Amino acid sequence: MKRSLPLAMLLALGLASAARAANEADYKAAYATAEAASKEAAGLRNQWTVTVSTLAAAKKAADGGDFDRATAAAREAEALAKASIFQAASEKEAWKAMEIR
Amino acid sequence: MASSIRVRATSNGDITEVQALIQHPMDTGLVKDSKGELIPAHFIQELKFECNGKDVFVADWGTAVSKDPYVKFSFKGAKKGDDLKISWTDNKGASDTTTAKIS
Amino acid sequence: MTTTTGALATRRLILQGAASVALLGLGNLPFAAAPARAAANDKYPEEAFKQKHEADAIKALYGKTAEPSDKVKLDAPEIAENGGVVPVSVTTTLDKVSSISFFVTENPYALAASYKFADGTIPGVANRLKMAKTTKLVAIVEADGKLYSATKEVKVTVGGCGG
Amino acid sequence: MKTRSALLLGSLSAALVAFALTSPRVVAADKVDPVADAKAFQNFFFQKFPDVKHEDFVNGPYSMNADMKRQWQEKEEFPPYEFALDAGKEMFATPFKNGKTYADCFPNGGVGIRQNYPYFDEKEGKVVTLELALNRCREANGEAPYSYVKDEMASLTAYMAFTSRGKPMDIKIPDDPRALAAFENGKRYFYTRRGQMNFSCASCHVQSPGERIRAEVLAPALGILNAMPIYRSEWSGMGTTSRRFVTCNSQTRAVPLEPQADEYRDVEYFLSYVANGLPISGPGARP
Repeated sequence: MKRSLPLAMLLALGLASAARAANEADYKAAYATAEAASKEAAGLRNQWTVTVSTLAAAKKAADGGDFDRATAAAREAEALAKASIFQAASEKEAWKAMEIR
Repeated sequence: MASSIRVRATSNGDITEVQALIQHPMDTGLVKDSKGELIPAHFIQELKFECNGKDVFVADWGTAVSKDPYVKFSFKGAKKGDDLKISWTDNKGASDTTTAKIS
Repeated sequence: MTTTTGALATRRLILQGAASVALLGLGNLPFAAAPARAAANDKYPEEAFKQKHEADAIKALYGKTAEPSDKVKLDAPEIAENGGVVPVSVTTTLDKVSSISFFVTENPYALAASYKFADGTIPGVANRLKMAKTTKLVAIVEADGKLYSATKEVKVTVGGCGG
Repeated sequence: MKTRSALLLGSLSAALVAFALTSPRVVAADKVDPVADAKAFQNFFFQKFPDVKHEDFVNGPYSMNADMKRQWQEKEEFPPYEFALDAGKEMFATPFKNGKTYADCFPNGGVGIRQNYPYFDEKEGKVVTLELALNRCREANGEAPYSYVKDEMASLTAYMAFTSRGKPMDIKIPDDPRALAAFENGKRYFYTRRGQMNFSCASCHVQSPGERIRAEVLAPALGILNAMPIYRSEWSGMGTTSRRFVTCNSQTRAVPLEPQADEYRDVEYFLSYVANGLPISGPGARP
């Protein structure tokens, strides 16, 4: 189960607490990075449903003016997207381990 | 449109075994649809089986009867070729009936 | 056995054979020319179906209480594969049966189904019921004016009411 | 303020990816051998469940759990998919606006042929499933295609499956590198972990058939498509193979691909081929 350890760590890091109140600029930057990562994951045809829903939550929070929550959600979406990209890359070979031979 | 009632009545000696499957949503009225609105109760209340002019079996159903309900029972006093009339009415007043030959 | 070849009919026949044999055993009950039995009242028992609890529903339906009897055979799964479609059946060796009813105690409304039997109709019924969660299932048989019951617990892992 | 953690995040995943790539690429491009794969696949299940009769594997969870099998057999006396089956039979015979029917699109009039689907179409160079062939037949006759996950397609495939009930699955892999590639692609998809749950099809249907995941008893992968389409009490309706693939993906929190995507067609090809010889038992009833 070596592989799932890095996944869990990636997720935990993504939820690191915020230092000061985020403003709209922070949110826009975080959202853009998250959206890019999400597009990359979709391109690999390995998108996670939670990435999509967290990204949507970020946007919703931002529309409501709550940039703290919006930025945190965007960061989490980025972490999820990156984890799914990592999963796609590692599974390129890892699947063979489970194959019935 | 094909009847909503599928029935199989087979006679074996003096005993006729009856199985019926009815196409009906049997909505309980306690379930919400995807938009969050309650789906109104819509279920068969009475199902009647008549043979040779006599009610041989009557079912009173509530909302806890499964969707596309099924029932099986047997009765005596009928023979191959007799007609078995099946009819149901639901809480919205809708109904359907069909007649099957005992095979 | 459901994967036998052949058309719809043959598969059905094989299954029927098994089913009718099971019920046949009941056929040879001594059936005296029973007097017109006190069938539960004929119209739809609206009140009984509204009761939440099983005891109230039985009182509303029959107006009396039941005593457990091993002559009432209640067949239901130990763990329902799906709470929405639980195959349940009752057979009984009691005589002069006028009504059989099923109560699912943990459902919003206890009374699930009630069946009225004419003379000559064999006292047994199989049906498929919904069960909200793990529950006691009570079958009541009205025979010669008295009530007999059997109870079984059915574990339900997935609530049968959808939504 | 989050840059520090974002930076750390980026570098960590980069490091790990690098490590994965440089790991010694031992695996030579081993030759794709479907016959050997099928034998190994079947033996795995025959040895893991020695007292399950071989043809019983097609009955999914019911081959794994006696109490559920009894409930299923009671339902099979007058199965809930009866209406979908009759509707499918009626639809199959109803002519299109141009007077033709489905029978004109399929060998043997579409009767008793389900066991040969999916097949590899050498003209197209891709796997063609029964559901795809049905929609192509509709479009060829000027009719709108049906949704792959809704009732009409489920009823049609239910009827076609029923006409093949009992016949052994008989999937062919032509000696065409593209067919072997499709088979391999299907196998890869079957064993690849996906979604936040990080499950592959094999995590459930190879490692733990017979056990429960939440409330459901898991079916063995061997013969799992032989019962398609299935009437699930949970859906209180009939579901196609496409619907099953899409919902399984969502349950592992992976965004599903569009129905009849190449990966789905290939994994259906792989799973059907390795079940060759086991009887068709569709339409199936499931919890």
